[in-house]
Amino acid sequence: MYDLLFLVFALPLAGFLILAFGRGRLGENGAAAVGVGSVGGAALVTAGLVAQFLGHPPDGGAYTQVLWDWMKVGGFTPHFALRLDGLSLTMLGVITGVGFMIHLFASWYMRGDDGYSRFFSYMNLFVASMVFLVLGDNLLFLYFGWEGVGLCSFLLIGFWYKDAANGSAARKAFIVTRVGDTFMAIGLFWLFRSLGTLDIQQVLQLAPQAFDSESGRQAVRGIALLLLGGAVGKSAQLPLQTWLPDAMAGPTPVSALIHAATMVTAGVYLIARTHVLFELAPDVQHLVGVVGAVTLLLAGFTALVQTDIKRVLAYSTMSQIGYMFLALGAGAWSAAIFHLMTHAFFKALLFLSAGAVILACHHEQDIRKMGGLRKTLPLAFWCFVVGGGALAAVPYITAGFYSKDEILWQAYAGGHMDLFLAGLFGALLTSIYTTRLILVVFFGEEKTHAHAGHGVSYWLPLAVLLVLSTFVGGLIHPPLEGVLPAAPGEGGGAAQLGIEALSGSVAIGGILVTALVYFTRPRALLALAQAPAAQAVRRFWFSAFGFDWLYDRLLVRPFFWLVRVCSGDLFDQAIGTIPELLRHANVLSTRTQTGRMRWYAASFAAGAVLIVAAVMFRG
Amino acid sequence: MNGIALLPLLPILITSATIVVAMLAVAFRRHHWWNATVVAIGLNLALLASAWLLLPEFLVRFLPQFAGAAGAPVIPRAETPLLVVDAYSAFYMSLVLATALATATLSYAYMEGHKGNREEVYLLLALSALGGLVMACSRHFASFFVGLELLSLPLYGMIGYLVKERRSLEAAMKYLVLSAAASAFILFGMALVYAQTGSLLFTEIGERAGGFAGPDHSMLLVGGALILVGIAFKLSLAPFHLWTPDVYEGAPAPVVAYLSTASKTAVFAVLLRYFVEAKAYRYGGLLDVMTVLAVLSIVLGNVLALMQDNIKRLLGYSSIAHFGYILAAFIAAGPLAVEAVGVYLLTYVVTNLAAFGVVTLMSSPYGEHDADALWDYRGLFWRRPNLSAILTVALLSLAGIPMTAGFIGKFYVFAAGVDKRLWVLMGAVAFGSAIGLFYYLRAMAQLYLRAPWVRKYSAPLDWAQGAGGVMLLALMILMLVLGVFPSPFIAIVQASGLAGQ
Amino acid sequence: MDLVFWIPALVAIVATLLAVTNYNPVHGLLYLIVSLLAVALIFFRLGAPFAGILEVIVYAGAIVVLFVFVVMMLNLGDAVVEQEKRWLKPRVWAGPAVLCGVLIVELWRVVWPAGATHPLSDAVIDAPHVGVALFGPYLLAVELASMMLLAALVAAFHLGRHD
Amino acid sequence: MIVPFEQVLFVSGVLFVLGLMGILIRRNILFVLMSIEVMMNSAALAFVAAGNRWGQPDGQIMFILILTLAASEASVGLALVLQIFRRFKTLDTDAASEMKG
Repeated sequence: MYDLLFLVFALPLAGFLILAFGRGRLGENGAAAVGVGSVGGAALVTAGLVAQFLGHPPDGGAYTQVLWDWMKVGGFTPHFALRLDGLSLTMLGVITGVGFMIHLFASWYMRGDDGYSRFFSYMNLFVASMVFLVLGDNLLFLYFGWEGVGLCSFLLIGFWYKDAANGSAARKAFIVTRVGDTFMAIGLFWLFRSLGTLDIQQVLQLAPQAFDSESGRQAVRGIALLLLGGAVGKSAQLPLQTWLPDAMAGPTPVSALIHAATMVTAGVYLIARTHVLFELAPDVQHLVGVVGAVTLLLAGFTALVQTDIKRVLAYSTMSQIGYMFLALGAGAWSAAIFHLMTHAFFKALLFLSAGAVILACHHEQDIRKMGGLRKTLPLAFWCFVVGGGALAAVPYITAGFYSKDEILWQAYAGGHMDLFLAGLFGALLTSIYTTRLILVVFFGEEKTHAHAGHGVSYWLPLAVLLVLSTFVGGLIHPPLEGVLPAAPGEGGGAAQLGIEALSGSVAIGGILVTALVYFTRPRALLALAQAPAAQAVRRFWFSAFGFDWLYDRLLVRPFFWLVRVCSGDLFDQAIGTIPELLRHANVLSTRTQTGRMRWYAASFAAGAVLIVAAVMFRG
Repeated sequence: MNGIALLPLLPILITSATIVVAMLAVAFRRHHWWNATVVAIGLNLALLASAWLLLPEFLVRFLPQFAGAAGAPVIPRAETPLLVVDAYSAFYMSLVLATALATATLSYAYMEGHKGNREEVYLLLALSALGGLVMACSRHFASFFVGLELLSLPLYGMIGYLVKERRSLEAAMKYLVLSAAASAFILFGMALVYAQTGSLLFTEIGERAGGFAGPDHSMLLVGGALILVGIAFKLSLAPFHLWTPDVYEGAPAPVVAYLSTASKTAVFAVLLRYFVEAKAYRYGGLLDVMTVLAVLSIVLGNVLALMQDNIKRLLGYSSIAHFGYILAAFIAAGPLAVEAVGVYLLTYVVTNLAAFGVVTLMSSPYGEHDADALWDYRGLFWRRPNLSAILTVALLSLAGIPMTAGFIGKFYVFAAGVDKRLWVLMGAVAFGSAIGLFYYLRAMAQLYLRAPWVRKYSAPLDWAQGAGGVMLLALMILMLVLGVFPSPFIAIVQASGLAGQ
Repeated sequence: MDLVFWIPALVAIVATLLAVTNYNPVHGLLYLIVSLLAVALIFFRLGAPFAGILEVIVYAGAIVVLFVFVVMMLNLGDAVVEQEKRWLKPRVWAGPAVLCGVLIVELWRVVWPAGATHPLSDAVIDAPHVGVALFGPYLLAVELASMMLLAALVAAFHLGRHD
Repeated sequence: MIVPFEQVLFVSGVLFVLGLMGILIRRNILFVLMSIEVMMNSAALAFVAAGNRWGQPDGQIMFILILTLAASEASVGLALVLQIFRRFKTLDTDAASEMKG
């Protein structure tokens, strides 16, 4: 079974190639069959791998498949190899399993779109790149996959490229994540210089000794910081978070797959993968937690006041990834990955049902124009209830509770009180904005006429994800023992029960308070909301704490100014002289091509004379 | 000679038989498809035979578990003093034969529209390929010289094949005169070497040359230099390169595909064997001269190509530069150099065949000229996406972009050069690659521009069904496979090392 | 001074110089024949009678005659002589002549180093010797030479066609 | 006493250079082809002389092969001359220089 590992990567790639070279000749059904089928095949293989892995784990907890040696030149032998262990298996399950559901849903969602097969070719390429990212045994290949998913994200955000706004959103996402990627690339170079290898296992083994000196500690701090830069960019954490809300310009299945379930969690994966480096630099690791905590609060406040259904979910994604970073910072590696998995389930569910709502409301995304949809769209409503419950971490019956509670408990047990309190307050914010979203969209008076979708590719993905978002998903425990170090507070007993009770009551309390406010509408509160100060705060929150404005003034405009100043200056001319010289050389040398045979023969004879002379004198 | 002794000569024998049969076939009935098929079948058989010769050596290296299946190897074996068939010659014979086959396929597509006699081109092609085979096996001045001339003589006919076209005739005249002069240089050089050593056999020359010292071996050295002059002409190394663009422009496109690949490959094969077996590597003077030739070729070839608007001339200039790169690897000497040269030639042949193949399919002797202006390729992507894809990959490969064949070749050149600390040469290679990128991309960009005007040249509509189209697609795949998964090909090249190394 | 060698040698050099510089193609060809005959004499002197005879028969007798045929076919008359006079100005030949002079000096230095003299033998290597070698170790070369002639035949047939 | 070997080689060298000069200075392609024949012939002379020096028939065999080449080259070259005269109406090599640059 392990031998088939390469198929997980090869099938989506083949799907991409077929769709790309088919260039729309396949028709919608053909494109759907190829696009969904290839990911489905990959999911099947993954399921087989999971069964095998749980039944008969490979020696040492990891299986390596060497695909081929690229070339052997002297002592230089780069090889392509895939490595499967508990962590990558978990990621594979999420990517192919959730990915398959989203593909299936998309085959319904994208019907009638001009770029139907183009859409699936990008999506397949994305899945292939993401699989490559998590299976690569080498940080270089991880980086290839990293750039590959970035490219697909760019292509898919700008999928409806005829609208200029989508194009600029795509460019923004690309450039902002690129900033992070650059940090990461520098970090990788530095790592390679220090250790002489980018093979992940070797890096993890060599690092403790190699960095066991004062200068070594400085180096590993720098490397970890740079890798964190890459993770922050990809996972939309502070301060590189501004691209994610704009990325919602892409089709909703893209938001579900790339900008909620998989790609944006790649940063979490990267940090977990290189956990040894972060453990060697404790202050950077704590910084990871702080970044997560601040992001989760910031995004939580912002989500409170958003009016676009997808932006609410986008900010919520940001804040949930903040939880994962918080967990990483607290040393709760497994809890972070666990939350990554459950989050993939319920956030994919939420995005897909949001897509169903949007389509039902004729591409309306403003929640103020929706309302009372629970009667016309019962399936979407229940999906939102369960998914929202999981997001708000309703105790015991939802998947999100188990993972979020684990994070909070580990933060508490590890003595990270700052992170713990931030997480707890974030849980309150989460339950409030989630409840607000559901109430506004599905209760109250009906403002538009919605028509529900139908067909197996519509309800099956929703149903599967719905089940996974309940406590069923919480029962799945990723096999991370041996891959990631144990967290400080395993098997907590009574203290853990206390934390559970606390976080559970915070979530329930948030929901109840919000519902109370919504249904009773106390006059005093409404008046308070109308106050100028409150409006200002609302506007401030609505603009996500003004980061876009700040970056525009601080970076974008000065950059454009610099570009204007620099164009046509001395540097440019200095660099321009090289092509100018070459052009002159070209003109001169072209004159030797006279087309006359005698001249050619003369150059021949002259060359011969010179060569004979040179050989005679040189000996 | 008994039957077993003849087995290693099979590729040469089959090719000769093909020539005779093809001549009889033409005499019997002139029919384009039928005559072309006879030659193609013969060349295929010869290719199979030479691949079969190489197989045992390859299996030992790459799939040891199957090594027994290929039977006892019949090579290496010396056939008279003139020829030796070893893995090295089997590799270069296969390369030449495969190129000849590809050329035959392209010629078929090209000659369909030709008004005059179309059949002789295959006959000439097979004769020229025979010359290439002889060169790949030659270890003696007589076979070297006969092989070289057998390679070149039919080329005069092929270059001037379109007798009604002035440019074709002009190209044939230039090539004939200059090539004959180059042959005379080689001959005189051989005579000097023979005069000094008393032997025409490479290995014996190497042995006897060891006994000379000081000014005593100046005749040997100058003889070697004169041979080098002639070879440099055939390989179009600067300053003997001036003929190249003119001949490339005037000759029919499939002939250029052959001229730029097979003929140069065979010449390089014999040069390498001569240098190794006659131990010419020990003469610093010759190596210095070759360094200068390589640097000049790289710089001039790339600079000349910079603003070129004719794609055949552009590829001609680029081939000047590419043989500069190969020479750079060659100068590095040592086992890695033989490997580097082999890999580079392989990737170069595949790439150049694809590039000229596209030019061939775009052209047809219906019109006055081949479709050789870059102008003709503007916006090709919107009319012929498949042809554009092939040309794009070929240009990327020529530029040496990673994941294409050209990258592997260039990587080897660097590996060999850095291994021997040839910094001047490596600097030239890096410089050439950098400016090379400019004109390859410049040509490539033309393919994707929108063309508002009516097209002037077009490939036949059913080109993909034609053998030429299929072959080009195969070449494109080969270019990518070579870039991504080169190890079996590298194993083939490693299997075909020279015994003297 | 071996006059039997040097007289034909000087004749060959002078005749060749005249052949390549003559204005009239037919005169040039006649000088070429003289030069080839002189070289044939040298061959006899060098103990290679077979080569000498082939030189007369094939070079002078066949190849040059081929040239003469072409000259006759093209009907090159006095106009060509006038044209050649105009083309062969010192401005044209001065540069190449200097180049060739340098090359001659170089070759002279190389092939005729001071003091080193290898006398040639009087032994004759006649037709039987050559024949035995030709159809022994050089058998393949003979076969390949026939292929070369075939190639020339096909190429010349195609290029020379009238239509 | 026969001449030293070096002198014969020098004579052949002079003939070779004269042939090369012919290629360099003549515009008429007929003369160019004649010059090529001269060059080939000089190489043949060098081979025969070297064969005598070593007392081997190999030099003469190379001469025969060169002879074959010279004949082949001349026939193809002259066929080309005929065709060129037909298309360009001249034997001037400079007239046939349409391709350049």
